[in-house]
Amino acid sequence: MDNTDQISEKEKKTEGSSHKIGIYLWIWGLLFVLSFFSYMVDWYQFQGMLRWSLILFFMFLKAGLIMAFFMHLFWERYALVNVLLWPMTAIACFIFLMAAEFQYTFITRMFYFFVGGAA
Amino acid sequence: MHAGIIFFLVILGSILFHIFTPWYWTDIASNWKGMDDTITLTFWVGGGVFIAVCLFMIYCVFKFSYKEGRKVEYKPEDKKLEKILTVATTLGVAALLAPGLIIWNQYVNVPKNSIEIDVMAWQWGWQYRLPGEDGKLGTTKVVNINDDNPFGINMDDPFGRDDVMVQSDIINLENNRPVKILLRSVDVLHNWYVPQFRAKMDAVPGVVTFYWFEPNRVGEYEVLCAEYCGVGHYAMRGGVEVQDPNSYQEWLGEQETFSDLIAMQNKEIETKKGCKK
Amino acid sequence: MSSDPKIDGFELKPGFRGMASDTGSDQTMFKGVHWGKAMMWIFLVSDTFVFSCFLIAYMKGRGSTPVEWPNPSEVFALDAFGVPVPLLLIALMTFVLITSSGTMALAVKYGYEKNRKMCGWLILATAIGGLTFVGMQVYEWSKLIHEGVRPWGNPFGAAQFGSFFFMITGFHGTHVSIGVIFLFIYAYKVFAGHYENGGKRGWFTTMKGDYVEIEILGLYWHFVDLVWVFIFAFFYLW
Amino acid sequence: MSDEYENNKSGYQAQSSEAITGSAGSTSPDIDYVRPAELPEQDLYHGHTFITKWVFCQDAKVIGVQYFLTAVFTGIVGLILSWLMRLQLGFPGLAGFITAEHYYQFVTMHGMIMVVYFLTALFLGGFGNYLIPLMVGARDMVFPYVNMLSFWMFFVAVVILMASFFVPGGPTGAGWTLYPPQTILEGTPGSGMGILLMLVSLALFVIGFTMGGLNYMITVLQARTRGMTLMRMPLTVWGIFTATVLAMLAFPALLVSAIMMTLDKVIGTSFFMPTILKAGEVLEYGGGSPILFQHLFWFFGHPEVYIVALPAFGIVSDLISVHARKNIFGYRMMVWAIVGIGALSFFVWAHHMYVSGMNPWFGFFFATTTLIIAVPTAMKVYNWILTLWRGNIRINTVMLWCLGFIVTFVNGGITGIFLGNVSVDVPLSDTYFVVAHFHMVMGIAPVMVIMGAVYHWFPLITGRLLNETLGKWHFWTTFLGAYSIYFPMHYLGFIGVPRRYYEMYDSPYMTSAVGMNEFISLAAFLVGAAQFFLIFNVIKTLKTGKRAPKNPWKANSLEWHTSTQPPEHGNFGERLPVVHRWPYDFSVPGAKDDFIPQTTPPSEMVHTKVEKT
Repeated sequence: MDNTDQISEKEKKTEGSSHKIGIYLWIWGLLFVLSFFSYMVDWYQFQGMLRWSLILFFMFLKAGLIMAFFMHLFWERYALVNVLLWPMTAIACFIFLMAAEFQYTFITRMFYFFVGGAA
Repeated sequence: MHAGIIFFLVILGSILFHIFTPWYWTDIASNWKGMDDTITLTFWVGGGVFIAVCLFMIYCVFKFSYKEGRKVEYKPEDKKLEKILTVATTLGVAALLAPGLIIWNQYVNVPKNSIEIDVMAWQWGWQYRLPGEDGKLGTTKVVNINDDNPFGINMDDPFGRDDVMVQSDIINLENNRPVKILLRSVDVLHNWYVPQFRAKMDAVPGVVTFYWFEPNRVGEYEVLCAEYCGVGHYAMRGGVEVQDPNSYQEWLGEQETFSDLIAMQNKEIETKKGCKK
Repeated sequence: MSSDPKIDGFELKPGFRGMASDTGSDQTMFKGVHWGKAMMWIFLVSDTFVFSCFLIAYMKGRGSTPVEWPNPSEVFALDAFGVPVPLLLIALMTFVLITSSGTMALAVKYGYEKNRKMCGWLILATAIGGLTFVGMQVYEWSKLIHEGVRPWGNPFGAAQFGSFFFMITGFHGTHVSIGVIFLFIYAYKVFAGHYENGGKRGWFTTMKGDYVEIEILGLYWHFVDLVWVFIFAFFYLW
Repeated sequence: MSDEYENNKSGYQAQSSEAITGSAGSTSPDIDYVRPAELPEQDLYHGHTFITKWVFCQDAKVIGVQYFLTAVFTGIVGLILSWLMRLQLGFPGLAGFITAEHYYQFVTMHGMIMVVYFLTALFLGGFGNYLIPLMVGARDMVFPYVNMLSFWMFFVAVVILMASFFVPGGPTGAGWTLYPPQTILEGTPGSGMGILLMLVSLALFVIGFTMGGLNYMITVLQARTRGMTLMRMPLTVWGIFTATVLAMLAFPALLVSAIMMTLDKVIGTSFFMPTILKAGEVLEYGGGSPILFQHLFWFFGHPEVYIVALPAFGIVSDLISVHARKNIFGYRMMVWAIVGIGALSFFVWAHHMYVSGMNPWFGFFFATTTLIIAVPTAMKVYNWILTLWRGNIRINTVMLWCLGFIVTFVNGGITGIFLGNVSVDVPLSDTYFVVAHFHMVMGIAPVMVIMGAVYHWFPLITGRLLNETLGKWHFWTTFLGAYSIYFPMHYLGFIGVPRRYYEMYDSPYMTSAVGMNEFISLAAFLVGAAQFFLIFNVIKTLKTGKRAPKNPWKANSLEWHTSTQPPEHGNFGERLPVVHRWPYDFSVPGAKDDFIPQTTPPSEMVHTKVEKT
């Protein structure tokens, strides 16, 4: 039983020292700012590649901040991080191929179902 | 001991079955001999591996069956052997993959001089449409389909008017002329498949799919539906008649075009009106 | 947990060398990670696949329809003082959800510091944030339904717009609602002191309660926020 | 604290000082040192009443048996359906009650039951639950309560599935792949209640399985005993573990497609439904994509194949090694092959869709990835037969099933190379070649392993040895029967006979294939009937069978070294075992016996030439 208390005491200390409240507030603020920026993408009606790259950039930045700090992945050991991130390659492959697939379907439909759709 | 013998007989039986089987593929009637050749190649390589592995296993069963106090090899790993086996297998697989990819490349690249055929499928039947003198098929929509427009051709499409319509489940093809089959379904998945041509592709509602082949043997063939399409799936048959160019042209001349159909319908309407008067 | 735990007889190496030695060691692969926390992480990966499949299906559906896709910027606009502001409600929802995510992160921190009061109040704040989000989503749905958007069709364009919208936000909303229920439960548990003095055995488990459960709950809640980031980008901004 | 819990002093997070100075602590010589336990002992809930002990039980072993029996029950239903199908195919018209509707319902239910509710549940739920905690040296699964819920969720899923046989319209008859638009269109058998129940049942199965899968994964990753590194785990655990990872990542796609299809069916969305003309009327659907469903389905479906295959690979490796009295050859390679196959299985799904009308350029990508998988798979086969080489092979029933597995698996694997190679697939897909291929490789081969595993672990579970003579009869009738069903069936595919034909009608294919169809049907009846050997054997053994000595096969892995046999709740009695070596130290030169249990410390084996630990 003594052990229990000791360990949690130790934990408490380390928790306190490495996670100052400041870091959470910082990330919190950053998330608001980034959300505001991605909202601005729509507000100013950017179009085309610029819009896409801005959307994706802000999205990944926000997602990364949430995962890294709010979900503590930044402080986790690599064994866990490694296991969690590898499966995402399967999703990346799925996304990539489905992007090719929807374009193919779209072109086929335009070509065969709409007069002059091939152009 | 008897176990090894039975396993051996199974392998022997498989080989004999393969040699003496009366059931083998139908005589090919299209340009896709490459597919048959790749199958044959895979058969030799794969069959060889199968026989080798099984014979090795049977040998082990004979040679190393349980004897009290037999000296057993203790060798958890053999890096060299494993490496050799990996490399050999990789090479073998690559050798099988290469022809497969080459033929697939031919399969998805349709020759320029091929004639397009619109194959329309429904539960449970087929009908066909050929391009008219302009050499192009008109665009279609499912919602346009009705008795007056059995193929659902878009009325404002200039290419659609001269399309040749074959409202029958039998289509004639010209010998030695590549055809691009454009598959279209109005309800569920179907698949226009003639075993002798080897090629097949699903007909998917909502899109148009394609494949091509070049018939090279005059004759009549049965079309099977090869994608499950409901309770009538097994009975969904059609026919292909491959003809020499002269008879094909003759047949083609007998078919009616979309404008023929429209004209006929207009006449019908007029006669009906006339009757009423 | 933040800092590396102490493991008897095992040297915790940093970085990738640590990854190799942790993976190659006996007993546990994730050193010092609570079973429940590891479970939540794996579950979240699985859930990521669920949402990815939804979003990939959405991409395929939207990309391949020949009918014009409604412009989300206009469909989701809201009149503020007589002026239509694009995506106003969505911006507010994002704001609320991120706020609740921040309070949750602080709740986890105070939980580990065994600050029962702060932890409990912050969880409660998170729950209320979640509830607000769900409420706003209900408003958004009813507004759209009022405008004639249905899962099988809508007046603005492609029928799939409504289908994917209701399905994806509905599925996300379900996650939020489940989260809110658990947030209330855990707020009660924290206030009731289930994690103090060695912990009380919970239901569903024979394990004793510990503040690590707040972190597990936090992981789930942040995940819900994370999904919203992706939905916001792909559904509302695309 | 309730008295139902073990009197355990420490909380979860604490480092129990008792565990630190465990069995092999300070007193043994240095070479036996195994570092102390990181975690305290797990608290277990011990049931006292019949209900908590045998029905809502939290013991993974009981849950495993519950899973096993439920899965076997569905398997028998699947078997009966296959008999009915073969009756129609071999002797059309003989059984007048089998209409085309019925036939397609049988096909659908047979496929779904066998793949999901029989094989997946049996390998992961059954063997996984029973063996994982025992083999990694844990007291139980890490979340016993969730584990129990997992089984009951599965049970409800099975009940709902079976209920669909009795609703108006019967079960769905859309083929086990449930391809839309077919599946939910009027006119397809069971397009009303049948398909809804199927989708609900699948969703419940996924939810239930997720609960179980989390347990299996965390138990393997976080609850191994002292000294049990990942590279000392039996391959059985590796196979089941990797399959579980696949399931956790693949089932979401099934769940999503089931949800979307339910919405299409119930409220009329058009995710998978394009404009459809049915009986002269345009339905109120439009713009959807049937191919999207196929992608989602096979993104689940291909890993699903390996969910069934990988546990079989793992288990058969262990059985071969134990009964050949020789270490598994190339353990490291075997592990990496399992992991590699598992990882690659997420990048090959569309090889089921070469002729589906998807983007034709995908063919190149998927053919390449598919044939890459052939390499690790081939390595596994080599390693199995190299394990036999210079071994000391007991030709008993268990080994016979393993040999049968090798023959059928290699046969089915080779035909897989035909079908994976894109342009070879074109003439063969949707024909009986495919049917023969997947039955051989993921029907017969895994079932061979299941049977072998039953004969192998039966003494552990019940304490009695199954009868060998009956076992051999069972094996030979099953193996020879099954082989003569599926080997000739490939040749029907070469002719071009399409699958899912209720009868051949008046086609030229009818005449050439009729004799073979009759033969195949007769063989199928025989194989099904042969399973009575097993049922009879089990009943006879439970009543009068020979009592098994402790560790009857002289195996090394931990499940045979429990305090009692069959193991009780908590598995290992007072002390958890401490592991010092891999589980394949058979016939080590210099050792007294031809096996060294995993718990034997190095100090007792100083004179032997142990190469790998």
